[in-house]
Amino acid sequence: MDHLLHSTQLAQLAFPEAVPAVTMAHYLFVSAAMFVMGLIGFLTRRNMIVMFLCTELMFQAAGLALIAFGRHHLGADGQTFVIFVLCVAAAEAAMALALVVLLFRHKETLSAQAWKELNG
Amino acid sequence: MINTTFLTNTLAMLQDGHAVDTHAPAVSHAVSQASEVGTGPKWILLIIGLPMLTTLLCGLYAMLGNKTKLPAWTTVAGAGIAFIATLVMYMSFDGTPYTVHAFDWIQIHFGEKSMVANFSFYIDTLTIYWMLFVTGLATLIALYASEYMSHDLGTSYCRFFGAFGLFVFSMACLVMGDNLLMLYLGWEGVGLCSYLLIGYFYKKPEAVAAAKKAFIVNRIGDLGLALGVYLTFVHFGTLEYAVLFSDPTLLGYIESAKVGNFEAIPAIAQWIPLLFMVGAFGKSAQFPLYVWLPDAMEGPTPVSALIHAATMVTAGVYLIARTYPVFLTSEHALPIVAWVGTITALLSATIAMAQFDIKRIMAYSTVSQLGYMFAGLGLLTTTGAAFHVLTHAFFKALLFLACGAVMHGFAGQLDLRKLSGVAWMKGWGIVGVTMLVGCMNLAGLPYITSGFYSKDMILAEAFITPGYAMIGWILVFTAILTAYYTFRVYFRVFVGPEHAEPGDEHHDDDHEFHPHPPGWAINTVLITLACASMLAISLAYIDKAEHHGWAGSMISQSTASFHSPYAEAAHHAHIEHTEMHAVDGPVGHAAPGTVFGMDAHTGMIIVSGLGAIFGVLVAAFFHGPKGWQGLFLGGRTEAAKCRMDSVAKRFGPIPKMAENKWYVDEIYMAILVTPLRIISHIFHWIDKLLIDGLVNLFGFLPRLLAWILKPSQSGVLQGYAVSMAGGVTILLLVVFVIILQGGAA
Amino acid sequence: MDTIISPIALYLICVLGAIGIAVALPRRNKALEITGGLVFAAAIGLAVLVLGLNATESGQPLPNYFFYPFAILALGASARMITHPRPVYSALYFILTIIASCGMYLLLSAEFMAFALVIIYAGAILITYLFVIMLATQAPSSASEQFIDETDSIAREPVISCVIGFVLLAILTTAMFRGVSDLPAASHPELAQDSVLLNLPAKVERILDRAGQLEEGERLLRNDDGTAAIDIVNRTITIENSDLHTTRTLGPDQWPDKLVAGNLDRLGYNLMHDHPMTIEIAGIILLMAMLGAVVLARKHIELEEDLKATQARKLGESMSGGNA
Amino acid sequence: MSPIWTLLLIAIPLIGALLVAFDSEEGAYVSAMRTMLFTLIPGAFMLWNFDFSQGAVHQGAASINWISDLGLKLSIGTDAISLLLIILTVLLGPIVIAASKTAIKEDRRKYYAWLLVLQAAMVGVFAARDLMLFYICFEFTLLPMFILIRCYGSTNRVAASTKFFLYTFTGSMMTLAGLIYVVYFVAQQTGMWTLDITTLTAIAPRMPVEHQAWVLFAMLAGFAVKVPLFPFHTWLPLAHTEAPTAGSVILAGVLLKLGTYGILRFAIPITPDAFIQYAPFIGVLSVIGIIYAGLICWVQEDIKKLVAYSSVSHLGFCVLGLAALNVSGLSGSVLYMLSHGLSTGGLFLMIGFMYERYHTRDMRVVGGLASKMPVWTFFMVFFTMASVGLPGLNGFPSEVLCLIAAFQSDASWSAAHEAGAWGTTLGPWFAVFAGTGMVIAAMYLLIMVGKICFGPLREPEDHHDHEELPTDLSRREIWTLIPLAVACLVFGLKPVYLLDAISDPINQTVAAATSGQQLQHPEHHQDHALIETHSVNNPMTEATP
Repeated sequence: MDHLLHSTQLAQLAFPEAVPAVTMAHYLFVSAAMFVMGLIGFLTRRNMIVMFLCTELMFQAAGLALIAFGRHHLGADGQTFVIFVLCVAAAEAAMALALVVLLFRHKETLSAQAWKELNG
Repeated sequence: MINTTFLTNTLAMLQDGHAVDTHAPAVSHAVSQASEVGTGPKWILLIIGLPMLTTLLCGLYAMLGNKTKLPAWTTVAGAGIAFIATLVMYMSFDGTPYTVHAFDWIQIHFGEKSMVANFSFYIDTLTIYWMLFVTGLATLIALYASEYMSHDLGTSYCRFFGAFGLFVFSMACLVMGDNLLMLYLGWEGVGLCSYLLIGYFYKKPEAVAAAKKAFIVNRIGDLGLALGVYLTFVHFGTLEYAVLFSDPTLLGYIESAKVGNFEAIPAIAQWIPLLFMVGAFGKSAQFPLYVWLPDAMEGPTPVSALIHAATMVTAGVYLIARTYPVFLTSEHALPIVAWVGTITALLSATIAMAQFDIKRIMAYSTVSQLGYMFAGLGLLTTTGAAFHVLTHAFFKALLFLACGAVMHGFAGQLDLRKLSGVAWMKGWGIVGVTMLVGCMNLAGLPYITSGFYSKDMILAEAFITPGYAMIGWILVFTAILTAYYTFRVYFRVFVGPEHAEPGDEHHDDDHEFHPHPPGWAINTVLITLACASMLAISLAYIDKAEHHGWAGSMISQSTASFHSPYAEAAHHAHIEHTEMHAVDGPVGHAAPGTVFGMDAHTGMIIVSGLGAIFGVLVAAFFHGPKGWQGLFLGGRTEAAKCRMDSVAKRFGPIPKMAENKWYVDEIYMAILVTPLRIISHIFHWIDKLLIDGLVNLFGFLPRLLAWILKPSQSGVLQGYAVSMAGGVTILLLVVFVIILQGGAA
Repeated sequence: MDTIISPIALYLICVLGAIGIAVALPRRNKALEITGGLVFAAAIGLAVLVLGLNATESGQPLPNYFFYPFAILALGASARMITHPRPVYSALYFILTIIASCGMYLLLSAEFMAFALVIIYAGAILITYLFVIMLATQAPSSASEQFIDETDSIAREPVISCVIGFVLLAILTTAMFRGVSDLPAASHPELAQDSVLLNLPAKVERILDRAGQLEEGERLLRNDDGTAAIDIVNRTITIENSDLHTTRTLGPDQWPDKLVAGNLDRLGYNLMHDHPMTIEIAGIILLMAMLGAVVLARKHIELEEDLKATQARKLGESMSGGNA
Repeated sequence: MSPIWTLLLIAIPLIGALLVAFDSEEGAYVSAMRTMLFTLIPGAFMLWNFDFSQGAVHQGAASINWISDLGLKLSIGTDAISLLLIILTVLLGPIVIAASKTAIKEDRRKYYAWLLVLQAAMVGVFAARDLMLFYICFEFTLLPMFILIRCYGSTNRVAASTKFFLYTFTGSMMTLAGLIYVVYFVAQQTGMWTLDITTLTAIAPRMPVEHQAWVLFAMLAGFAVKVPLFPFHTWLPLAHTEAPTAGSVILAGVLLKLGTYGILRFAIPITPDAFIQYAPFIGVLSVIGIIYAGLICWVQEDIKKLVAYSSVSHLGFCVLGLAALNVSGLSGSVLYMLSHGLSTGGLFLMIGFMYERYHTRDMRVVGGLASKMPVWTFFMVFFTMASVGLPGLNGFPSEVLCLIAAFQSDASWSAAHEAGAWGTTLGPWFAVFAGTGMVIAAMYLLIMVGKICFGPLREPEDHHDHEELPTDLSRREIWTLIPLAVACLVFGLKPVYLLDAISDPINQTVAAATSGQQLQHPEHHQDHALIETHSVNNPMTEATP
């Protein structure tokens, strides 16, 4: 319990010391796993909305890695970049969902399979 | 010059153990003439130009839609003037040949050498000799045709006479050209005209087929001639007679040929005459290539008379006579010529015996007589051959034209079983008489016919020249057959009970058929020719002592002149020639040249004369009508039946086979044409499937590759995503492995 | 890397995870999904276990214990998100993932980002997603309650994708764990933490004021370049009296406790001072995205000619009215 | 001779093409015809101003620098051979236009425009003195022809045009590779990049023989396909059969000659030693082609295909003459290039006129036209005879020369044993076997005439006389044919004009090609090549204004 407090204090108060690289590696492992998860989802799911969700998941993974690195270097750049990632994610979500709506109007289905005009 | 060659020849003769003759031998002739070839007057070109002019005029008439006989008269006039010009040329000829240059044709120069073939003409006695009867007969036959062809005036009429004039032009080029390419030009030209004229009735499929056959078979021969010409140029470096016959190389060859030393002559030079020979066989319808001539009878009769009896078919004889020096250089050429001629004569005579179409009979007799001429050439007597060409030209033209008159009068009827006693019908007397004259000449009745003399020369030569007696006997036998089938025609068609069935050209069936007898033009021509073939006898007696007659005297002044040593020997043995005997010596030419112990000529006169009479009598017995018309032997009372029918049965299938020409056409079809056609089909399929298939295969490979790779472009977003992710993964894997290696190292 | 995780374990984890996900992805017979889930859970468990054990016995400083539940939650939720056949549930599981990662942000003392994430993602974006999902999927009628159309119910090429994915994971993690140990540590952390104060003189002055360190007419001395005249290392602050033109220096003992550069200060300063242009670009991107979304998603309504004409006239009148 | 005429010959058709393209659909024919007739004027001037006494000199030479660093120039100039070929092209121009007046009914503008462009390209090929220009024009002849076949051909035109384009294009790609290697080699030798053909042909023979062999094969890959030589001929019957009449005429008349022209201009001078080494091989191919294609003609039922195969067979003679590599052979070959276009072009015109009336080319369906179309039959027989090689017509002299060349080419057959000037590449057997081609040609062509012209009249059942065409040839069609017929006669009766005209360049080519044989040492060879360069260059510089 005190660990939690300690950590919150860490968050609030000045930084006692940099998080060692090995510790950060744990976070990186998680972010890599999340990223791969998103990738697999993107590759396997047919529903366009889910595919976009998966891209968001990959954004998240990237964000986590950024934060972790920033924490390691005691810089704020990591978080700054997460902000931009958020912007891009938001923009992408807006466009993507608009597209989904458009496409759905055309084919009455969300399956990405339905769009294969490039079929050779 | 003359002396040196004379000496060399004397030596050659002595070595060979032959008599040296007083007048210079052939070679020296060649030399002397070639060395001093002058240029002649330009008006000679009239002989060439006029026929061409008539052709152009006929074309003009055709364009103007002329419907009169104008083309005929134009052609007659053109040929006639050409004939007169030829006569003038003959009169004004002073023994030394000359050339007349029209214009340059083909000339190319490589280095210091050059190949020259000009449009120019070489005039010597041989040329004049040939041109005389070519132009003369052309005139007469044009006159004849003016009436004969009158049933289709208009475009076709113009077409006929246009081709006619073109033929005379080409024949003149053939005979008068001063180089081998000009000869080839004429050679092909007459081939073309024969093609056009045989196919004159182009609506008849058989006429078209015959024309095609004639041209193609001739082309086979022409290939031989062409190769011979090229080879001549390649070997001797010239195409012009004047240069060729005075070419030292050629003279050297002839020298060594005289002494029988053929090893000294390169094989290539010996090939040339063999190739020429093939050409001659094609054009003159000799054995392997004779098949086109009988079919050529599909053409109008004047054409058959002029082209396929009198003039064009003798082109082969002319070729060999013209290039006789070249022929002398070959060991085998002349013997082959002799034997081929003999075989042809016999073969076609047997076929002629069994035919019923009188024009075809005449055609085969033409082939047979040409065989005689070739045998004569092969037997080293150009004189005999040339003389036979002349006489044959007259009487065979006569025979054809008479047959043509019958055909014309009886609506194309030619079957001797359906005609009888034509000579006794009203208005047909002249035809009957002239036909009789022609038949006698062809049969060679002794002393009263020119055909007899010319044939006799050749026959005698066969016995004079050692080793050729066999040929002699075959030819004698053939002469008997000739007499038989000739008079078979006469006895069947022209005498006996009057009977006539119209031919297939008779269409109006409403009223019964009236034969219309020939008009003045045809009769005039027939009479003229009959007289000519009779008068030709006298030619045999003009300076007989020196050269066996006028023909001989003409030939002897030309390059064709070759006095076979045997002939000389026999000749001088015959007329007692004292200073000859001095040189003559014991070395015998008494051994050759005797028939039943008599001198060859006398023997032949007797033998062939008797043979001819015997043949006539046989014909009379089997085909002649009762009474004196059948010489009191024949018993034929109606047109279709005769004694021969029963006799023929005895022979089993042989008459049938002979009637079917011994199936030669069928054999050719089976062993040549059909396989070739099959090969062509095979090639066609190879081309379609194999070669084009390979090409298409190469074209198909990329398509195949694309087809294999196509599914990868599924068009599904995730498909591309998968490949992209996989690519990235593999890339990372590779990079990572490389890093690992680097770390290890 | 062995200090972090043993390669064998790592690759075992990857294989297990691959199998698990591949099996658990939506397919015809639902029975397998459970097993797949179990296998994947085993993979996560193994991963956490190995990571933790390795860390403890190698005496390395552990991350906060709370890291592990958050990690498990995040991974599990994301796995469920990609394996759940119904999009709505996927979206919800994604929210769960986000919240879990927010926890990790907190542990990484990025509290602002953590809450921003919750607000923007879970609040805004995911709600949009849910809207679109409801908009785009036909409402399931009572008859086909359990019906899921095969677009969602069957994954495409699960095996190859999982292989690719986890091979990628193996490579990435291996590379990270090899390289991470020799990453440069942050230099002068204490310098880093408060150096931003130099650039925030107003904030320093205010804190001094609140702490009552300033008397009348006194203010924080500024250097020539406008930075606050404070010495981070020796923790001294120079103050000048603007009336008397005298200066005095506060020692470390008088350093106010509140005078620290918080995370938010540093983030804001960094954002505004180091990446102004990027912010502009981000703004433009968002604007464009909005326009694009509007253009793409609007329905085309066919108007008759006269209707168009009336529309145009109205528009013109209104504009002229506006001008007048 | 000033280069302006040549430039005009290239420019006028191009301008005309623009005018036609923007002309009205009806006026297209007239303006195209007008343009072609205009081109006759500079053509006549070229012929008039050409100094035949030095026919080997490239007269009217001019060149524009393009990329001087790479030695890229656009330079033109004509010697006797190219002049004659240009004249042939210019002569055929109006004829093909006139031939397609009634044949082409829709989309006339495109048709005539491309025809004019093709004309310009062909003149450009013959006039080019620079590799770049030559190759550009050489390739550019493909496109218009492709479009003519593709858009105006008969039923199977798509396949035909595709095959034509791809086949010839693939070949000429290899040619390009070979030529580029030559340029590279020359650049290595001289240290400067040049594409001037004269220089290239002067320096390139220094290549070692095995390199020459590769270059030769590369060049043959393009040229032999164009000719076409035996195994590479399958595109030709298809293209000929499907092409419109004008296309066939141009194809037979000029485009096929690009191949032989290329061999004469590039293969022989650039790689003489290899050519001499492989000439027997080429000769064998051509002889096979002569006989093989001839026999195939025999069994064709499609008359146009028959004539197409016959031109494969005929071009065999042309290549045989080249392979003989002696004066008579090359002369005969050049003569063949000129004459084959006339006779075969004439035949294609005849077939086209018949096709316009009967809409079939199957000799089983239509035949015996002599009774219905006498004038047509006359010309048909005339051109057939010209194609058979009847003496007095154009086919004969060239055929004779090619065969004599094949004979000569084995010097041991002459009594006087001439030196290698007669060439030693072929032998009598080539001539003998090629000679059988004469017989076969007579066979199939006469059978063709016999079927199509003579015999009882055969017509398609649904045939009704053409509304805008008379039963027999119309006046326009006759006037289309008369120039060809006259040319056939002139070539047949006075080939000496042509032979004299081309004797200089051909003697030089032969001398340059065979010189390598007499000289043993390569360095002598090089010196010799240099001497050749000067001897060729100097008069050219004089001739250049």
